Amino acid sequence: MLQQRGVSFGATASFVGTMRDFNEGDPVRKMVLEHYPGMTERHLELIVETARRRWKFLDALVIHRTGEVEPGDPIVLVAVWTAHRGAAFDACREMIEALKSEAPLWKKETLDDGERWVEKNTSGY
Amino acid sequence: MLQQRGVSFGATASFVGTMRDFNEGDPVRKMVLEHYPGMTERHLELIVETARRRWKFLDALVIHRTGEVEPGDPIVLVAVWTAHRGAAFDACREMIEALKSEAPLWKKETLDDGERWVEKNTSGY
Amino acid sequence: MSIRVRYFASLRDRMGRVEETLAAEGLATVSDVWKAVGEGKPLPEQILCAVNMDYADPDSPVKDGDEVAFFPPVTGGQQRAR
Amino acid sequence: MSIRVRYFASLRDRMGRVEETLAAEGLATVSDVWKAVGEGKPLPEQILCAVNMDYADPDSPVKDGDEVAFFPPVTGGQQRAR
Repeated sequence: MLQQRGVSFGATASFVGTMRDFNEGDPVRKMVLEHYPGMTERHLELIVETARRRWKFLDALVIHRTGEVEPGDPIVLVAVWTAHRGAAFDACREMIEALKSEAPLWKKETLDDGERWVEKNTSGY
Repeated sequence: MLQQRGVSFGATASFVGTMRDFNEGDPVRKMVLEHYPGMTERHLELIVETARRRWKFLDALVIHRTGEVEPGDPIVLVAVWTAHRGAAFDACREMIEALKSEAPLWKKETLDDGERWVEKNTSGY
Repeated sequence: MSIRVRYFASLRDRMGRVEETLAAEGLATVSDVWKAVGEGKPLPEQILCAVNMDYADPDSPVKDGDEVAFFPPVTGGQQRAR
Repeated sequence: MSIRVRYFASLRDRMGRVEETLAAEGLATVSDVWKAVGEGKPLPEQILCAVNMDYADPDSPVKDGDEVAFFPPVTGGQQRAR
């Protein structure tokens, strides 16, 4: 796919967030990703549009999984195609940060002894 | 492949640099990527090792194409797998910058009216 | 003549319902809607709200036909790394 | 009893040869090697050098059996975006 996006871009930066098998000190067996149908999609598009205006990149893709996931499963993909690599890195990073703080998505973890909602998000690092 | 790297990492950042069809105002038909067999490989490994010590990432991959390439072809891939996304982005970016300044690789472009060596590299943005 | 109210994630569990429909009379703001469904208590600061799928404030106006949603802080993206 | 000298990219074109082998006698540093192959001129500042595939300086020592390389600034990675 990367090679079919024309020849005016020179840089592709991408990020994949993957489900880990540990959180807050507890082993996590699986997870359910809940979203708000309609609002979530709109906000993912808004994140792309905001970044596009800021960085003038050529193309971007944001995909977020919903429903049940298991450790090792990819949860989120952000990919950016630009002419310059600085813009690709900056836009990709900004978009994943925006997604985490703005997109209506919630995680419920299944532990060995029950379920729990993830209550807050990591702020980045 | 991303999904088979275990469940202790949560972040994958990658960068692909692609051949563009324009450089310094001229259309570029194709390009030859020359390397110094032995020294180039050693320096790509050194870039990975340096970043691994600095960021403690779990895994990284650097691939650079050599020989003849055409517009749209990927030239370089840097991929980093880590627990935290901040480290993944930082390491990926640092590695591509290091590659551009340190790895013995040279480009010769074929233009409409002849060939030319690319004389200097973009410093980033 | 009605306002649809939806709940998500842990708040849905706490409310014990997915959605409900209120008569619009007397509901001028998001805050009014919350008071109507939340036993008169003020909207907790950490609860987010949306009107017609856009983020809103407690003071945001609501009108007949609107969809109002309440939910906890979002936790999408990469899993917390700890 | 010899030192292998290699050239890359535009410098190879300018030298008109890919590599050559010099007798090691009298060659103590990279700079000496360059003078031997470059008609006695000093090593241009923009030319990079390596000894046994590690980056080196003009003052770096060389010895019998070493491989010395000279090449222009590297231009790998993503193509210049302009």
